[in-house]
This record gives sequence, C-alpha cells and structure tokens, in this order.
Amino acid sequence: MKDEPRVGVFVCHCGTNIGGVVDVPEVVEYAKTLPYVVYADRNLYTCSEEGLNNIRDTIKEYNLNRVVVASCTPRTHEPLFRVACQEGGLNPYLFEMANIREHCSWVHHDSKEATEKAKDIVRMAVARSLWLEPQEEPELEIKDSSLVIGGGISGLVAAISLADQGFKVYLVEKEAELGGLVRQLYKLYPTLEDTSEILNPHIEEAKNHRNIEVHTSTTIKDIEGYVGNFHVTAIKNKEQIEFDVGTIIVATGAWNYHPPEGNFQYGVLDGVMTQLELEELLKEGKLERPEIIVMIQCVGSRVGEIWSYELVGLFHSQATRLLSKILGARGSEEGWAYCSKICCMNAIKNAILIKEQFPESEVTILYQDLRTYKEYEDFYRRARKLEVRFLKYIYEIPPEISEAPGNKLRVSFYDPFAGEEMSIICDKVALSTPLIPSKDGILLAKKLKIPLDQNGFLMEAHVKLRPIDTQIEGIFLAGTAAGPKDISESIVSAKAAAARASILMGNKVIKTEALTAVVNQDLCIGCGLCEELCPYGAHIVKDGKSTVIEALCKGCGVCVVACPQKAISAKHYTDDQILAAVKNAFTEQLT
Amino acid sequence: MSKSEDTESRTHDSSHDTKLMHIVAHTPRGKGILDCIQCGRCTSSCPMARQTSRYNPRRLMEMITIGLKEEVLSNTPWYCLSCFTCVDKCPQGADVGEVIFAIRNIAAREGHIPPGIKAQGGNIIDTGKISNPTKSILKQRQEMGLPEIEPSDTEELLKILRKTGFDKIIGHK
Amino acid sequence: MKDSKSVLVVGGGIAGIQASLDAADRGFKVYLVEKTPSIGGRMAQLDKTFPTMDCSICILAPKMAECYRHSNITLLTYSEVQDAKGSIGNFEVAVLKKARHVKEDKCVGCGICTEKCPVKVPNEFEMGLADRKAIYMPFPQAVPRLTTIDEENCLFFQKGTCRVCEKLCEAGAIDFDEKPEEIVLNVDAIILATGFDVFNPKAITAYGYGKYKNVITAMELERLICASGPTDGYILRPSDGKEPESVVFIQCVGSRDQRYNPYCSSICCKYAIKDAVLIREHHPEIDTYVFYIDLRAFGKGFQEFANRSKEEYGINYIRSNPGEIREDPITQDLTIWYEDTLTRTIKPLTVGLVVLCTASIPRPDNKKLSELIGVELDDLGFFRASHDIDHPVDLTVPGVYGCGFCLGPRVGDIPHSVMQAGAAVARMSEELAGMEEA
Amino acid sequence: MSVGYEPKILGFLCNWCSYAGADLAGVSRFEYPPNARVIRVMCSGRVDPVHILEGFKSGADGVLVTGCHPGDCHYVSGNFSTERRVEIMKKVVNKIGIDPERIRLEWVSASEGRKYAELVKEYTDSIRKLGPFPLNEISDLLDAAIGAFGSERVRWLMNKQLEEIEPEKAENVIITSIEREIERYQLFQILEKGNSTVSEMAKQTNLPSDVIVQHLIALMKQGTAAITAEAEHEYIYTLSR
Amino acid sequence: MKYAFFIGCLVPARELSYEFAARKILPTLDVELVDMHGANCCAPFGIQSLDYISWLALATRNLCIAEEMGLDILALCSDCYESLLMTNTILKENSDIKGQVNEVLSEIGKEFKGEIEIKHMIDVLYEDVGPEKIKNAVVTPLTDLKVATQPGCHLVRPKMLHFGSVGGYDELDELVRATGAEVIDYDGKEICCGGPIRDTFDKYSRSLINQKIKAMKKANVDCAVTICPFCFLQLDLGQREIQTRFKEELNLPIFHFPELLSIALGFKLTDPQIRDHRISINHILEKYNGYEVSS
Repeated sequence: MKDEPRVGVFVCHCGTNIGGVVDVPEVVEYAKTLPYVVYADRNLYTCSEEGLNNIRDTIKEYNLNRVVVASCTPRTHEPLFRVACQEGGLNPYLFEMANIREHCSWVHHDSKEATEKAKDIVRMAVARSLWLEPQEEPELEIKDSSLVIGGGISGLVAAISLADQGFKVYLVEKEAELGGLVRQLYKLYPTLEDTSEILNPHIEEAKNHRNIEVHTSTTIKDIEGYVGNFHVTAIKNKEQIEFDVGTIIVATGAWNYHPPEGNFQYGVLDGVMTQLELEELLKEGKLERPEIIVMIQCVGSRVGEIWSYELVGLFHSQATRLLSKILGARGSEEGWAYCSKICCMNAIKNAILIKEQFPESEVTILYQDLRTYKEYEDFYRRARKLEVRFLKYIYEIPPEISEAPGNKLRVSFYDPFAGEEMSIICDKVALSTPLIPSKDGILLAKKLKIPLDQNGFLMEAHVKLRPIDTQIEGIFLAGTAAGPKDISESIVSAKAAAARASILMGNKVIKTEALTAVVNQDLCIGCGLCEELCPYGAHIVKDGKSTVIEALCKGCGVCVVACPQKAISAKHYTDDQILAAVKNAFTEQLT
Repeated sequence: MSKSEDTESRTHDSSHDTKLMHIVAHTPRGKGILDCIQCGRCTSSCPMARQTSRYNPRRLMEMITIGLKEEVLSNTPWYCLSCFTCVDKCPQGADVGEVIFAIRNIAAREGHIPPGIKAQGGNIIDTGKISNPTKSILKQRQEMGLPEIEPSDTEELLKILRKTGFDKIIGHK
Repeated sequence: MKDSKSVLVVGGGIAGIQASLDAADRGFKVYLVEKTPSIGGRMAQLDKTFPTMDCSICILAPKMAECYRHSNITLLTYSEVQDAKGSIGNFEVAVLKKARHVKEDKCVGCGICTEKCPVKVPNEFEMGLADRKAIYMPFPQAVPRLTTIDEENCLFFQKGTCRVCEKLCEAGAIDFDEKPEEIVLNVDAIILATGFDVFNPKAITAYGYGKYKNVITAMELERLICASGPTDGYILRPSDGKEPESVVFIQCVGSRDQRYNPYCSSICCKYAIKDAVLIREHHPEIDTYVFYIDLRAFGKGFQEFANRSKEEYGINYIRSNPGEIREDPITQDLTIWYEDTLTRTIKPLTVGLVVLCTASIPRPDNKKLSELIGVELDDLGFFRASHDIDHPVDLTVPGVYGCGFCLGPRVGDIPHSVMQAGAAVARMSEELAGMEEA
Repeated sequence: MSVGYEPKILGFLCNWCSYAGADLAGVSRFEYPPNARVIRVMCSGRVDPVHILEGFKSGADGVLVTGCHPGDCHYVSGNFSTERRVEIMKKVVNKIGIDPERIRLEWVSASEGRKYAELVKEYTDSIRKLGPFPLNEISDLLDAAIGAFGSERVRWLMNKQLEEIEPEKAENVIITSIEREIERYQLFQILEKGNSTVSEMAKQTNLPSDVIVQHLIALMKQGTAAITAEAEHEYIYTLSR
Repeated sequence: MKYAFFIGCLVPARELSYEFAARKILPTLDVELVDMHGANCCAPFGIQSLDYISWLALATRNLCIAEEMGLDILALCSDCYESLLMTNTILKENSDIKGQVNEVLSEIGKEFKGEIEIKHMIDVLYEDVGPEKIKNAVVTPLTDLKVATQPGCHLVRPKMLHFGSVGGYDELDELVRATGAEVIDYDGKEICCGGPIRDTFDKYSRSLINQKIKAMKKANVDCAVTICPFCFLQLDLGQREIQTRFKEELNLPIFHFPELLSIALGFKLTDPQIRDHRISINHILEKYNGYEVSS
C-alpha cells in the first residue's frame, strides 16, 4: 500500500431487495469499525441518480481514495459505479463491489445470518480495496470496415445499411448466390408479395454498392484479432483471401429442419413433404389441380414438453454435441423443444396461396396452438374465410400418416375439441418443420468464442437489453443465427446490428479492458511456460524475457499462476488483492 | 339420441362429410362457422350447456368443421335456446346462435324437424298464427272488452309459403 | 449547416431510451421528450422480465441513468410535442415543457416535500393501488430524480392555500410561479416511441372489472407482485388484504376480439406465465390457473419456460375463454364459469383473485402526433410502417421512424423494442448520410 | 464434531460462468445455506493452489472452485489448467493429512443457478460431516505446503506439459516431487526458527532420518543450509543467510 | 306518439291481462295504439329454424302493412319484436336479400320499402314517455316492494341488433323504479327463461325456471316482473307445474310489467286479469290496494 487508504463504504438497501433481509444499518455500523474506513453510509438505491451523486460528492468531501459499494452484482452495476467514481475524481479501478444481494439477501431468508454474511462480504471487499491500484484503459483504434458473414436477407440488409452509412463492408457468402434461405420461398407473409420483389433489389444493391465487396462461394477460414482490428482469412474458390475489419456481423442464418426418414412417413410415402418443399412446388407451379392437403404443425419443434429448461448458456464445446445432433443420427433424435415462431404463418400463407389458386382445394392445418401473434391474427382470419380448416391435435397423440387406396394418404388424429377421432384422405401432407441452428453458425461461434444457447443458436450478450451484441466486443448478431425470426424481424435485427457496429466504427476509437497480465522483467528468466500456456498468443519471449501484447491479452491469469518465478501478475487481480479477500473471508485480518 | 348422455369418443372414418363446413358457410346465417377459433367462450356462457352435456355450441361448431353431418343435423341444434348469449360473447363474431339456424334450415330440408316445430309451421299455413285462442279465451276477451282477433289472410300466406317452398319443407299437403 | 446531426425521440420507455442511447453513441445530438415526469415507461413498472426473470427496474435503471448522464442527450421530461414542421434534415419541432413547479437545478430529491404534502391522490405508477402526494416523485428510481407538483391536485393551485412544500424545501426548489415553456428544436430526424396503453376491461361487463374488487388487470398485478410495490410483493386481495388461495389469469381480454382489438397483443401469454411462476415461487400454497385460447409462448426460451412452468411450478393451464365471472357478495370470492375445451367439461371454478390479461392498445397521443408530423396511423391506431416487411421501422414521412410498441404489437417484447430502436437509428444514419452525399 | 458447528466454505468463482450462475441463483431466489464466502476471479485458471491453502489457513473448512464447463471457458482453456492443478493438489493434500474432499472443483454455467444453489448446500453438508479443518494439528505442514506450491520447482511441474513421460507416470512423478518439496519446506521452516539436528527434525516431522539427510544435502548444495556445529554425535544445521 | 300495434299470437290467445293492461296504460301516457289489420304471425324462432326466406317473407309482410299505415311498430312480445327487428335490419342492410324477399312478396302485391322502425313497448315507455313522466303520474307508489326483473333475451340480445338502445336491463329496471318499487339484483338475471325449449326439452326448460325462481327467492324479492309473454308463461305457469310435480312450494308472484304499472298509476286489476295468474298475487294487490272487487 503506497498511500494511506481512505475507504468509503456505501451500503445499498435496494428498496427492500436487500434492506428487507439484511440489517443495512448494522452493516454500515460494522463497516465504520473497519480500519481505513473513513466513511460509511447507506442509500435506498445507490444506483439512482441520488446515490451516484452521493458517491461523487462523498469522494470529494472525504477525500476518499477507495470506494466500496455493497449492493448487487458487479456484472451489471460495476460500470455505473466506476463512472461515478471517475466523476468524483477517483480512478475507476479504485472501486470495489460487495455483492450482498444476489449472493446474500436474495438467497438467505434468515435475517441474522444474512446480515453476518453481508458484513463478511463487505469486509472482504474493503480488504481487497486496500490493495487496489489505479489502472488505465488503453484506447484502441477501430477500423472503419466491417465483415458481414452470410448473404441472406439479414446479411444483405446489414451490409447495405453499413455501406450506406459510409463504411466499407466485406460481405461473405458460402453459396455461389446471395439470398440465403429466403431465396427458396415463393411469397412472403402477410403481404403475399413475391419473394423476389423484396429480395432481388437487396441483392442488386449489395452487388453494385461501391462500399460493398461481395465474396460469394467463400468460407471463413480464420478470424484473428479483437474489436477494431480483426484479421479475416477466407477461402474463395480454393484461393485464400485476407482482409482487416473493425467489426463483424454474424448473419449465418438458420436451417430448415428435415425430419428423419420415416418420421411422419417423411421420405417413405410419396406426397409427404416439408412445408418448404410444398412451397417450392407452389413456386414452380407444380400444383396443377385442386387437391386435398393436410399440414401438420410443430413437426420437430415443441418436442418433449418435459425437457429440462436451462435458461441460458451452453458454450461452444456443447456445439460439438449439438452439431452431431443435427448432422449425425437424425433418425433417433426427436427434435427441438422451442417454438420456431414462423411456421404457423408460413402454413397459413401456403394454405391461402393454394385456396386462392384452386378454391376447390381442401386445406386442413393441424396445430397444437395457433401462434398468429400481432396483426397476423388477421391473416389467420383471412385463411378461415377462405375455408381453410384449422383443427387441433394434441402432443401426446400425434397425427398418424398411412397409405390410402388410390395413391392417397390417410392422416388420422384425435380432435380434442370434438372429442372425436378423425381421418382425412388426402393427396399431400406438408410437415411444418422448425428453423434450426445452422452448422455454419455453430462452427463460426466456436471460432469466434461466442457462446451458444441451449438449442445451438448464437447467444446474445443479454437476452432482453442486448439482443444484438455478443459477449465478444465488436461482433454482432443479425437475423436467424440468434434464433427463429420472420423476414421483417430479421430485417429489424440486421438494421440494429448495423447500428451497433456503426457506433463503434463511427467513434473510431474504443477504450479496452485494462485487466491484462504484466511481466516483471527483473524476475523473468524467459522460461517460455507462459508463451506455451497462453490461449491468445499474448506472451512473446524475446531475448530471454517474456512480454505481453496488451491488445491480445484478455486477462485470464492462467500465466500468472503458472509462472515459476512469480514474475507475472494480473492487473486488478494480483495475489495481494486476492489474498486480502481470502484472509478476511472469515476473520478480520485487515492490515 | 340413442347414446348415453355424456359418451363422446368413437371412431369415425368415412362418416365425415368434409364439405359440411362449406355448405353451412354458404347457408344464410351460417357464415360464422368460418370465424370460430374454438375459444370456448360460447359454451362457457351458454345456459343450456350448463344443463346438459348433450349440448355444447363450441363442440357443435367443431363437429361442423370436421363434417360429423349426422350428429350435427340430428336433434343437437334443437337444444339451443336462441337466447343469443353466445352471439354477444363471441370475440370473433362467429355468431354460434346464428349458425344454429343455418344448421336447422339444412336439417329441416333433410327432414329433421322436431314435432313441436313442425306443428308451428303447420299452424302458420293453416291459420297464419302459431298460437290460436280457445273458445273460452275468446269469451273472456269479450268479457274484458278486448277487440276481436282478426283472422289472417291465409290465402296470401299460402302464396308466399308455396313460393318459398316452406310447405314442402314441413311436408304440408 | 449544423455541426452534428440531431434527432428528436418522443417517448422515454425502453424503446425511446435505447434509441436515444444508440443515437447519442452514434454521435447524434438527442432530445428525448417524455410527457410524464420521469423516463422509464412501462418497463419500469414491471416486476420481472421474462424469461430470464431479471428484475426489470434493476436492468433498466442503469440505462435510465446513462441517458441522464450522456453528454449527447438532452432530457425533456414532463414535456410534450406541440407542433412540428419541416422535412428530413430540417424538422422544426415545438416542445412544451410543462410547469413542474420544482426547479430542476435546485431539487435534490430528498423527498421531504412529498412526506409533508397533505394531498393524497391515486398513484399512477402503482396503478392506483397506492397513493401518492400532489407533489411527488413518480417512483424511487425516477430519472431525473426530482419531484413534480401536480397542479390538478395541489391545494395551492386549486384553493390558493397550503404551500407547505415551499416552506419545507431547504433547497428552495419550489416555484409556484413557474410557467410552461415552449422550446423550439431544430432536428434532422424524429423517432417516435410512444409505447402502448392498456385496454380498460370495464367494457367487458361479464368479467366485472371495476365492479368486483378482486378482479384486477395484469399491470396491477405487476405492482402487487413487485417487492417495492404497494404490498411489498405480497399477493394480497384488494377487497380484504388477505392472501388468495388461488389466482386465475384470463388471456385475450380485449385482444383477439373483433369488437375491441382484433389483433393479438403478443405479450400476454408470456407475462402471464411469468407472473404465475413468480406467484408460485413466492407462495407455493397459492394455486394458479391460466385460461388461454392458444398459448403463444413463441420466441427465444419461451416454450421451454412454459413447459417448465407446468412441470416444475405446477401452473394449471386450461384451454378456455371463460364466459363470465360472478362474485360471492359475502366472501368476495369469484366464480368463473368455463368450458375446458380439451376435455369438453363445463364447470365453475371459485378463486380468490382474477387477473385479466388485457390488450395493449395504441396511445391516444398517436393521433395528435400523426397529425402534427404527418405520419399515417394504421387502422388500429398504431403508427404505420412504410412497408410491413421491408421497411418495418420507417414511418410514412421520410426522416421519421418508429420503435417499440407504438408500431403495433409487432413482436412487442422488450428485446424486439430494443432491436427496433437500433434499426431506427441505423435507418436515420443511412438516410442522413445519403442526403449529405447528394 | 461440536454441536452447532457451521462449516466455513471459501469459494472461488470465475466471472463468466460460475459467478453469473450464482447471480442467477440469486435472481431466481434459490435459497442456500449462508456458509460460503465468495471471491470473484476472471477465470478459474487464476486460482493459485497457494490461494486455496491460504484459505485453509484463514479459517476455511472447505474450498470450492467453480468454473465454466469443460470447453466452455471464456478464455478457451483456462479451466483445463484449473482441473489439472486441482487434481494434483487433492492427491498431494491427501498425503499431508487433509481430506481431499476439502477441495472441490465443479463446473457451473451461467444458466445453472439451481445447480449453484444445490452445490453450495450439498458441499456445506459434506464439509459439515468432515468437521472443522484441523488447523492446529497441521499448521506447520500447511505452511510448508504453501511454501512448496509457491516454489519454482512445483509451479514448473504443475504447469509444464511433460510430454516425454507417460501421463499416469508423469502424475506420480509430479506428486512425489511435490511431496518432497513440502518435506524440504518443513525442514526449512524448522531451521528458520533456529538451529536443529536430524533427530530433532525427525521428531518434529515424523520423517525418516535418511530422507531428512537427503533434503539437507540438497539444501546445502543450494547454499540454503549449512552445518555450523556438532553436538552429541550429531551435526547442527543452520540456515545460511 | 302513434304506433302500429303488433300484438302477435301468444298475447291475445293466452295472456289477456298483459294486453288489457297495455291497452289501458299506454294511452294514458299519450301513446296511441293503432291495431294492425291482416297481420300474421311474426315468424319467431321456430319458423326461422325451418327456412330463412320463408321467415323473412312472413315477417316482412307485417312490416309492409305497417309501412302502408305509415307508422312504426310497437310490439308487446319480445319474440315478435326481435323477429320483426331482425327482418327490418337485414332487409335494410342487404339489398340482395331484400330483392329476394320482395320477389316472394310480389306474389301478393306487397313490397318492402324500409320506411319504418320497430320498437318494443319498453323502448317506447323508456324513450318516448320516459321514467320521469311515469314517476310523476304515479298515484300509488309501490314503496317497499322488492322486485326481480326478468328482461328476457330478445329485448337485449344480440347486442349488435339493439345497438344504440340503453340496454334492456337498465331500461326495464329504471321503469320499475319509477313505480316506486325497488329492483333487486339476482344471480343469473340475464339467463334465458327456458321458454324456447318448452315443447322440445321440457326437462331442461323446467330446470332453467327452477334455477331462476330459486335465485330470485334467494335475493328475497316479493315478486318478479316480466315483459315477454314467454317469460311470463315460464315463470308463472312453469312455476306452478314445478310446484305440482315436485311438491315444492315456491309461490313467487309474477307480474307483467304493465300490470305493475297500472297498480302504481291507480288502476286496479280486474278479476279476469287476476285469473291469468297461476301463482297468487293477491297479497301484493292487497298491500297496494290494487284489487278491484268485481261487482
């Protein structure tokens, strides 16, 4: 400790969230007894304007050089309080948080025990704070160019938006043609416009835009670097191309699920097809006369109503498992627990198209819940007016498909609304299958270290408030790579991704993480163990000494623990700082 | 109905007339069938459905949709009180109480008419009224000083009802 | 020629907040106009958000504070758009800053004035389930953190007496003479984010809202269930303050209804599942029922959560749209007549509390804004997008964009509102960049 | 076991998965016993064996280290390093009289709020069964272990991939080497307090005399120890300053 | 105020007291009733069930008669009212159906033009006369009389058809209050009396009556008031049937609204009127001196 610490402790009631369980005044009184603590008080909401101003003013008034806030989790609120410290003239890294909400008041009901634990947590934080040192966040330059991966509707929209804003865009598509999954569609709901009317102008614009470099038949081989400065290696027609970009938008899209052979007689009986295959027939004009068609919703989605639910979070290693699920033994796998969201409208769209072309056709849609959200309710109504038949089946008794005389199909099911079993003799059965995570998305996530959700879609940084950002700075999600969306929703997300990327590139610089490793050159003997262990290649041994490339180092600290000479330390997570907390976890050892 | 009151499940195969929905939708007062989303609001508020499970307006709509013609045209629709509670409550404007009349009209053409209703039809053709006073009532009217009841112009009515085919529907000679 | 581009954002809910932050970070000078005394909008009133169960105000409050502190954002709360003219690149908008009677630069938000104010009026933030004073802070995390005098209820403005707040305010922030002020802003673009209103279920007389005390709306429940709400998070019946033995949620009250709002509000099924789970978490002894027509648990993680709500929390799902609710005049329990459409049984269910999941409807203000700015409304009263599929956040006047629920229940949830906000900023940046080039 | 004994648990949680998982437990209000005190580190790979042993010294009865699931590490492979270190540590501490159960490594993801709550509960119960950490009994040994795990030799051994040796053998080699290092530190500690003889050291450490002599020779070679006198047929060893 | 008086079939054939009271009360409140000559059955729901165009043609014939009289129709019976109102609305709104019906009516030289409106007696009393005027005309206020009202279905439902009217519940209740009586709410007020299935499913028809009467009795009323001959028949005759059949003493007096109104306006009920009631109303008549001893 270089200077005599003057610690201020701010304990938050968080309304009743903390105050309802933890005796906050008691914690404050306790904090006051700790060495070096020159100020301790409580706020109703420390994160409110009043609370933040209080921190700012108290730093000045009491000449604080350490601030501890005992409130909620640092994962959401640390940045806010750091700014308040900065406004008070304190280096934001001289701030420490004690989590007495998520880790205390919310999980312990006994007020006395929770209060004791809160005191311990505060003491640990104060102890750690004594050892904190000011840190600087290095500024990084952001290249004003972007890589958009995927040339479907989302990729196109995102690329054009950025290009229109004046940024250079590299649009990479693995297929020979742009357009993605949407290209296979005939018409779009709810306006029933030809897909080409929407899609083609975007394709043309992207191809001809002076700020966009389109690379079709191109796959991403490798991406190195970090926000502002990604180095991209791609393979275009067997040739390697390379370029540097500041931001990346992942628009790898989704796949349409194909049921395993035999499931709902798919691939076994003629006339059983996926909804998308039916749409392709319509597109090609291969439906030539009125037919009886039955559509079955939720084939491969909403499967297994008792699947355990994990809120967020499989990381990319699970990708391998999910990948084998998609690519591997489809036959034995049952499908996906989620609702794919677009299938109801898609089925209705095709039903309307069929009925409008051949009013004598009979179209029946077998559903579990009809999810025509928002104004799509009108679309549902429109189909009913066209005498499309909507019947419910229940998950436990799925419709059965069998052969019927005269080259027909028989669909048998139980209609709970009537309490009757029913069978329909029909010409075609269309299976509405979900959008599922794409292989490319999963592999790319692995490359970029973007976590996947439990289903294998790319995971957003926060499902509510950061639905476009990923955990990796500078990489954003557009379209169905992050989960099923319809076209309008995909366009919204693509524009939003463009907005988020443009903010970084427009500002030209960004402050980065200060928490990196540093090597004490006097102690280092250049053994090279750190270089061997570092997953980011941030350690380079040269002339018998190791140095850290700060822009690459992500501050994990693996090298710190390994260094035989104890020559490496982790900024903001030094041994002294960690041990200060360890030593004060159960008893007071503040010195 | 020959079946026990609450029995429901049976296996149908060829007994579905999948055109029934279309027919009902194109019969006067029947277009509501296409508006139904089976929410159950009608049955939830139907006073008759609370008396007996033989009558369930929502289920009746579904039975039309899946084409259980025989059942739909038998005595089921005649349970309806025509109180129009369902019409008022239906969020989709499916007007179940109205669709009932379409089904009854179809049923009547196919000869399913309860005797009481048939008698009403007969009375109209014969007297122009469905309810006629007894002699003692006529006497009482006089006593009370109420005006005499005028007979209806049955000839005129017969012309009308022949034109519409009403006489054939109720089998009037 | 202005140094930097500027934008007017109308509405300080999550959509408006996000649009302001994105635009400000993008380098725009932002004027965020909010008609109530604080930004925060509907999301501030929610207890938790679905399906991550984040405490709503906890994740929103930092964004609200960021808006307040951002050097590119000027917050104009308690203000309304009065007039607008011009076109993209050059809109002239008149904003009326209503008289708050509390000086923004002096009030420290200590709250002494609100403690001593003698007038009690129903608290809008608490959906009328609690009272506030005539001088008030809308909610504890309000931004900006200062009080406002509600002229309509203040004794001084109504009867010329009192002035207690003025005497007590040590900061000298009370200013009874303050007059409304009109500010004229010159902006390049406009983003509308006026959010939604809640359908008043009184219209559906069979459900007895307004007549039976224990029939409440979902927004009211959000406050009841919130730990910082009027009952400290305990589920207590309005009629007698007792915990109900069972709670029923009824879906599609005023939505999916041709007579009121034909569309699906998109969010009700999801929040009902969330609220039912929260009730079971806090009070496992309370039985919960959700009456639905189609359980619309679409979107990321929702179906899985719905499954879990059944399996783990034992929420009872009944596929039915109940016909009527009757109150027992003595116990004030409520009897719901319904048909379970999957088993075709018709029966009454007697419960302690009924929650009506009411439609989200357009704000009446949309009409005025549409007239002032010239953008079209759709048949329902939401702002019309210039193309449903291709230009979902462009309104029918160039340079005017929309985000959040004022565009209709497009998906309606928070993440989509956040995305729309970003999309609006992207569109604005594109079009203004295009103008500069031309 | 004393009545009303409440075990003290020290937890090291990685920022990205486990701390988030613990936050989720809070957000979801999954109740668990209040026995754990938690330290947030960016990666479980930052947890030094020394931190764990210091934890015992500071009063912990059990130390819980949690990280991202294998392969899910935010830092690619940090948790694999952790796994290797903890595995070795458990075997080593077992030999010096610490129940290996007192060190636990678990994977908790950001979505596993319930798992975190249940883990804390289950681990607290399991440590409760073990009883208080025998700090007084093995205090010296613990200090020696802290010294050993901080030593150049052990750190090298624990982190270097010994490619030329078969994995199972490699582990034995490493564990034995660490044991030796601890023994050496024990002797070092004795000498730190004052001069001593082989028999005195044997008495204090329960180590065989020949082992002690070997270590002393090594220490002398390093120049750490020296013979300064002779008494009753024994040499007196001392630390060279 | 002058109306074509559509009396229907059931009222003159079975419920003379209703007709008698209406004919007596309405003129004193300045409502002139002009009897319709040659009118036929309104074609109520039974007939509607058989054929659509036949129903409309039968009902429209009556409308044509009123059109020829140049008068709006006042109906006593809710079924007549609803059938005529529906027909009038459909034909006015749908020119296609109007054409079809007029083609049928051309057989007898009639044509629907769409010139008149259809009103129920209650509409006229409420809108044209008004509760205030009635209140002022009351000579024997029915103080302390607790009344359950039975507005019936077809005065109020379907709502779309009766759009613009206050809503029959409130209208009737306010008119009853104008007599000085107290209107008591009861469970299931809006529920059907069971009349339409009286002939077809008498078991359920009876149970509906039973539930209704019991609910009224539970609400502690002195009597019930109807404005529809079918409702009256159900509650009065139907109640009697239940009493006889199940030996259950219900004894809830039922009044036609005009009867109650006449008592309040100082007209006494006559013997034949009282004979119309199968459930004794005497104790109420005595209380308000509403019984005219026959000479």
